[in-house]
Amino acid sequence: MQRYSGFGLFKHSLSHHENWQKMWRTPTPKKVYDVIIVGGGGHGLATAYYLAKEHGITNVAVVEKGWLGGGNTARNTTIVRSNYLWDESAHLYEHAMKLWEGLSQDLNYNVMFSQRGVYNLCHTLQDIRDSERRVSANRLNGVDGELLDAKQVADEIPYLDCSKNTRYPIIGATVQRRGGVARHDAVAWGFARAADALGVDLIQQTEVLGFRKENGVCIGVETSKGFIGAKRVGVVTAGNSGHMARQAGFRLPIESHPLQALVSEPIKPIIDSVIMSNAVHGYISQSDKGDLVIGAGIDGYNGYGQRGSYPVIEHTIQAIVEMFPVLSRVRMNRQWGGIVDTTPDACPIISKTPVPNLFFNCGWGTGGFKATPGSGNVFAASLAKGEMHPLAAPFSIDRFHSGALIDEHGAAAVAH
Amino acid sequence: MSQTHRLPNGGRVDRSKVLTFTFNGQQYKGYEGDSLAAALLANGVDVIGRSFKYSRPRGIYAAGAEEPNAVLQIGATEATQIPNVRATQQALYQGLVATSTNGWPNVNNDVMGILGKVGGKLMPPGFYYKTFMYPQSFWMTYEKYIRKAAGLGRSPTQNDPDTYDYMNHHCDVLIVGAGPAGLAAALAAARSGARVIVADEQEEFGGSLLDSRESLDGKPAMEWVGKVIAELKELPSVTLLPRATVNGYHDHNFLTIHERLTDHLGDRAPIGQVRQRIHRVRAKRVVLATGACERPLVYGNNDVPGNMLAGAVSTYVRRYGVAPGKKMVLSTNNDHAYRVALDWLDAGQQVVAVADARSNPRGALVEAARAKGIRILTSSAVIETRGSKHVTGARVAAIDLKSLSVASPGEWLECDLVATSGGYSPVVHLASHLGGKPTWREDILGFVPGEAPQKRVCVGGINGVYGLGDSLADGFEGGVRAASEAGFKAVEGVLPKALNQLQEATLALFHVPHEKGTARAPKQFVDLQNDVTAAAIELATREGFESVEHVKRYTALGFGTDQGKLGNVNGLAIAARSLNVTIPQMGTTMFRPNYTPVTFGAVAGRHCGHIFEPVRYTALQAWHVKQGAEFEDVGQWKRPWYFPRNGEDLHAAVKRECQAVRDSVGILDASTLGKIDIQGPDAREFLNRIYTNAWTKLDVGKARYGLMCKEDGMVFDDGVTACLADNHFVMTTTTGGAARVLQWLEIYQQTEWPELKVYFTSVTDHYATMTLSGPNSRKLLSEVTDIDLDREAFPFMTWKEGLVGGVPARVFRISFTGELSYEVNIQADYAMGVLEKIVEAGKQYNLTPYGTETMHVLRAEKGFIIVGQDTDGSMTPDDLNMGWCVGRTKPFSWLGWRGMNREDCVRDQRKQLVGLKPVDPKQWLPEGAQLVFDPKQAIPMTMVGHVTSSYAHNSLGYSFAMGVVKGGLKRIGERVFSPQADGSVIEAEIVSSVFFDPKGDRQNI
Amino acid sequence: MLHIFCPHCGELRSEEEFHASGQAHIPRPLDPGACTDAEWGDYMFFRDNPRGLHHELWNHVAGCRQFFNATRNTVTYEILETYLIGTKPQFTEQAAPLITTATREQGEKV
Amino acid sequence: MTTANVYQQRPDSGAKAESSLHQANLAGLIGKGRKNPGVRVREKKLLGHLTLRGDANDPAFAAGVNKALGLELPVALSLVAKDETSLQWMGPDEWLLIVPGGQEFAVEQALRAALAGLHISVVNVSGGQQLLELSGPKVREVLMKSTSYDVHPDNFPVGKAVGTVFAKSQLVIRHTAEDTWELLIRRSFSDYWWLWLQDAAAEYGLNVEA
Repeated sequence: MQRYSGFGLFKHSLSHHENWQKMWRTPTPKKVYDVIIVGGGGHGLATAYYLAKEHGITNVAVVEKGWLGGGNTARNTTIVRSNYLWDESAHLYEHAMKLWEGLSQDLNYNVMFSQRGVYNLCHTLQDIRDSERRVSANRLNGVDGELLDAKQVADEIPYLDCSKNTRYPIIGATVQRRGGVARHDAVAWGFARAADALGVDLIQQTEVLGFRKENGVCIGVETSKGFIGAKRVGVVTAGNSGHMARQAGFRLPIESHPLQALVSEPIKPIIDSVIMSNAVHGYISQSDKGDLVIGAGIDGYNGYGQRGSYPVIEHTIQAIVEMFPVLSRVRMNRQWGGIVDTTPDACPIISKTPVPNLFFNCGWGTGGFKATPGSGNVFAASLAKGEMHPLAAPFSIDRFHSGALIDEHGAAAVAH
Repeated sequence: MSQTHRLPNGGRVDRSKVLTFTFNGQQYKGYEGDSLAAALLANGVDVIGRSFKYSRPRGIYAAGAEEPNAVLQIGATEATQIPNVRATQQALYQGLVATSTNGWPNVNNDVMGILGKVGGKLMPPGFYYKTFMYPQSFWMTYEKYIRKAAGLGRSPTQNDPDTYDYMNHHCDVLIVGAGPAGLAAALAAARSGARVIVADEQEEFGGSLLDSRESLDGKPAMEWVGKVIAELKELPSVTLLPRATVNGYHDHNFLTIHERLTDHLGDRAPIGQVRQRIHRVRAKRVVLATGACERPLVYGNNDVPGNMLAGAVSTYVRRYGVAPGKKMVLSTNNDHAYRVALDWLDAGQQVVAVADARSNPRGALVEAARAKGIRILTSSAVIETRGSKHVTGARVAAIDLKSLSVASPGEWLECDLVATSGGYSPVVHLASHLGGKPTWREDILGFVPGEAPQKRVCVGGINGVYGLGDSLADGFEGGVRAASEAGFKAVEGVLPKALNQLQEATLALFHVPHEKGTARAPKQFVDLQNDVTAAAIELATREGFESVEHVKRYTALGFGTDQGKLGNVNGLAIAARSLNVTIPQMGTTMFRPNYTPVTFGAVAGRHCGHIFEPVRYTALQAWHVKQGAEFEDVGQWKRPWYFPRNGEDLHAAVKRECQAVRDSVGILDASTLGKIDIQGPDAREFLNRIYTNAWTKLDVGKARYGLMCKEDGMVFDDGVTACLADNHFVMTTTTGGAARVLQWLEIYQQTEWPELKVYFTSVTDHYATMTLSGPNSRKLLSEVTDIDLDREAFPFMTWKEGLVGGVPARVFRISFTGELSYEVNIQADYAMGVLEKIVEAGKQYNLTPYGTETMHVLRAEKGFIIVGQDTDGSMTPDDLNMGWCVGRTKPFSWLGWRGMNREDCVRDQRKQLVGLKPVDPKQWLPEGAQLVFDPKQAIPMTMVGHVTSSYAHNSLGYSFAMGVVKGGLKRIGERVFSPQADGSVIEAEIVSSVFFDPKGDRQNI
Repeated sequence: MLHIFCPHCGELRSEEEFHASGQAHIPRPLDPGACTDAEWGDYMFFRDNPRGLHHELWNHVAGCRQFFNATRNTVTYEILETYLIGTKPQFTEQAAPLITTATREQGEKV
Repeated sequence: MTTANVYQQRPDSGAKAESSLHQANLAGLIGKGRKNPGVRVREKKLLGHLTLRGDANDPAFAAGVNKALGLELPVALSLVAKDETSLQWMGPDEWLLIVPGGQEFAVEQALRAALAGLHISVVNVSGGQQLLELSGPKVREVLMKSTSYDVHPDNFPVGKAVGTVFAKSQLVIRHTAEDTWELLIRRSFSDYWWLWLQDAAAEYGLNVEA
């Protein structure tokens, strides 16, 4: 692998950048691999990378129907945090957070992980209770977190309307200072380049159409370019997981919904951190390019169209203007949608399936990006050993039968 | 000198109305009817900004929505700042203040420009991915400077003084674009009687006819436009929206239009007027007449001010009477661009030469130019230009198309304007918002709309129909089709005649070669706003980015505020060539709303500030305010939280309120609780299925508490339901759960058990509910009611009807505080009068209003739960120690029964609700705090539960809490610990959750 | 924003008036007690989630407050039909080839 | 066996009564505002409102309603009226009956008598809602700002009544005369709607009428 550095950049500038190498090869698929990863998004590429790097399994293919990092990796609002309530989630996301913290150096690719802090605003007394509960759990789990009062919030977040006469006055916030944002495309490309360098075949423009089974055991995938054999197959296809499960002959507790996001035109820095509010339903950060990156809510219906309905955009912008009235005259540039695979407990499924040797990693819903390295890391370990990594084990499909849900939804339940 | 570049006559500006404006601190003059860009050009302003990455000087390049450079900061005051306004789309008004968005100390002498020159080479696409990585901790520092340098304009730092709103429309035909095709379509559709909306982004209707040389029926084309507008204005079913950009084409023919009502009038909207409005349109049929957008050729130093789109030059000359130069060189690959040469001559300026990449052009406009003696260099193109802050020359050379190389050294021509035209791209954005992939047409070298399920018709330029006569006909036919598909009978119409001129095909040239090769040639910009060069695109493909989305993302091509309107096709062509594939094989990226940027405030509409979301009040709100209540948000309701007196804080007030209730009597507004009237012969059976406990034996006149679970066995609401008659019940729900519970009942009745005869009607708003609670509540109530309150006559958990304060009331004897309590329900219209009478009578009992906080404390002292505070969607009734409320022998498998018997729900060591008593009675356990058995263990600790409710100030005299603890019910008497953020540890004893009056004597006093 | 034909009101209405309530035709097991945990989990949580035709439950919350079913394509978002609770869809995945012509015949109704 | 508990809920006389907009003091605004306003508002308060449920397909039900009220059951999205009484379709098995204030108890009894033996429900909801009448040349514009329902007379003729979204909540709109419309507003939301209407109608002028 050609190493990247400031000096390298200078050297290449002397030859007018005519000698840069390809970031990854365009290989022809082999007949059989040790492991096939279906889905070349961030999670799939990370899985391939860690299989090769940490488990020495390099006879690996990532099969992607479109282009690398072209699904939710390319469409999310890039927030990274690990301040989850339940132990199982907190440990998984914190595992990811630790990997994020050295990822650019590990991959020799600047993923621009920027620990600007993630704030969750509290507007009601129940918000405060829930926040204390979460921050307290985070602290005892070794995850950083603070609960701020209204004055601290006003001091730390300029232009946030902290006055008492708003519809839902802000009465506090939690902050995870190690949280932040990263450059989404770079994450996919960084993992892809590093995986390729370790020998992983990245096979783009190849759709997986089904799974071949022998005696009920998965032995490979049928693709638009023919059959490819594999000892183990890991499916990491986010919004399309339900569809892939159907191809494999079972169902998942997953529904795919549109999730929308939008950006403003680029403006000079005004929002320095990530600010989220569940009560007014909006969250915002500002990219290094200057765009305000704004996340909208999930649409209520199932949808694979990578677009949602306009009222969701309206509500989100209303929320942003309510939080930051000074942004009213700033303009929205572009909106888009992703397909999020939601589970009943808002936690992922990292699991064996009814088909031996076929593993699924899905159900990340609206929160997958932040887990990318951690998800890939534990899934790689599970695929390598054929047994689920301890951090992944609680996220088995079985929990929807036994009742052992990890209810990140319920933890935010509001009723009085 | 003022307006140095204004032509002595011509244009659609009103020269009698002189407007003064300011750019970068200097005052200039323009005319009414000018765009800001036109006025700047009229004053000879060259450099209007600095480029994003290399800080190169940039000038006005285009005349419309595609402008990449002239992106300015507008606003005369801090509160009215608008970032990133395209000068080409901003009408000039008196007093307009504009500044450049980049450049220090100013745009003409920018320090960053030097850095750009030196460092530019170090900034190939993606350079930031390849560097700034070491040492790890430095990224945030690097990033700080990157962020400062990025961004265009700035946000205001004061609140917007303007208002915005929406308007919803439903029409038969929405016509997008009021150029020739759109207007013809509008005529056809409107004459049929259909409801028609015509929206156009420009200041006035006419589209390409606003600066056209062409005539219709022998008269200037704009005369026809005037007649059409006049006719349309007369029709009541037609809505005309100029200054209104259709920005998004959403599912099921829902489109959004961004109308700018006052942006042409001044810095802010005149008092009482709305600045901008979003029209939300549902159209039976949509006619897309969005036209085509000229694209430039890509050549060396094509960004130096004085390089302009050919069509834009015509616009400035003909529409605004402005000549952005004197000596022009035109570089083209098509016929249509020759009109700029003719316009330029007509304006009395000099055409130095036309470089035509075609070998033998013979179209009508070409011949007209030839006839005027214009020098035409065939098989040639402008290879590069020179000039630092303005073009001083262009090198024209012969090019070999097959090898895409330079065939001759060419010659440097002196000029101050290089007009460029690389053909036309149909404006397919809206047509593609729903994912319909545009199709490449080799004959017109452009993408046209692909197949899509939407009910729409595309007419004119968007279809690649460019001739004026053809475009009118196409538009009219499209209008007829749209109207008839929407159910209207079209009326015949005669269209004006346009001259049919011979027009030859455009040549497939996008990227003009340079003898040094792309990587070493002077920068050839593809996307001017994002400083994306041809070399960058080639580099991206060299590095393995083969998908168009990859190329775009790696180079930032098309990611600007212009969304790549000029550069996308050129970028595709360069990438395709570099990868040795065709343009259609390369494909296009997705088009997403918005077509042009939309003000956040406009999208938010009126839903801001005090009407951001509904606020719900009870009938007694005015009284609460008079009593000085502090309010708590509960769902959409504002509920009195506590009633401070004489400057009390929350704790003092709550302590006093608690004591008043325990000692005498208090009054609570309980109107917000959900109330559902249930009638029907199967009402009882329905309750049996929906509640966890049994309802078969509840007699008329009695009430019972019930828990509701979802199918998973987890508690999701609770409340008291009373039997009013054999087939008649009234259910109460939590405040926040009211709507949810009604939905819950409906979905099961309508979809699961339609055979059960039962109806549900919300009566939450109908009744106001006042709760009198405390040992003196009976005495007090007896003074204002005719109901027999004797404890035998009116026992606990029953209800009675009678007069309270002279008003018919239904009174429930139920208690949430543990004290003797009466809930008085009154038709809400009369509640205030009744309250006043109770308050008057209550004076002698120190009747004390109390809020939600005191209510929470008092119920917690009794161990009563609050769903949503003591539960979180993962608690079964048994977890709450409420197994007494579970009908284990009910015949029907009620909602929740199966779920709560799943493997994980019946295991040992589930978290169970218990009381917690801090060992130090003064210590308060924060609500939400996590609990451990061993506070000395290392992190990560094993957490065993958390505090759900906790009250230091109460009627007990010591701090207490409720919480959930693993296996807690078997651990009564044991200790738990709560490690705090400051390192301290609070120790608490696990106790019964009933702290007060465990036998329940007081409610029966 | 979707445009949905409410079979009770007899009109097309904007999506804002409705609430999507998930997959339709999931009957509650008649004897939940006889279900295994797995069967009960399937009933509660496991869904078809198809990429294509989806039969789903909607509630006209702002209008007549009635639930009804719709057959909708989850990729194109086209609604092929809406129909009353207790009735069967006309369009199913098996009958998918008929979709385009049938939709057109239904005209402006859906 | 009693099927339902029905009682006179309205006091005889003399009791203080407050409509849901009492707090907004509409009475104090009467006669103020600009000449020829685009929108005029009038409260139709303290009327009797009853929600009636039953089986529309059962001829006995329709006959009983007719017997009690002298009105035919209205079909979907319409209302029928006689004198001060109106009956509006709310859903396939639901109607809203509005009668002069004070008559609701007697009317409910009459309905129950006429429908005895049928599975029905009658609920007094008078305290929870009221009508707000809007009239004037700009009412339609204000409605267009507030609801995504098509209020053009082609689609929304006089006599039609629909439940729909309104601002960020839901209500029923009734078209009663060419330039006259009624909003059925819920008590707890009325403050919000009043603020909304004032804001949305500001550019046209909004006057309060007695």
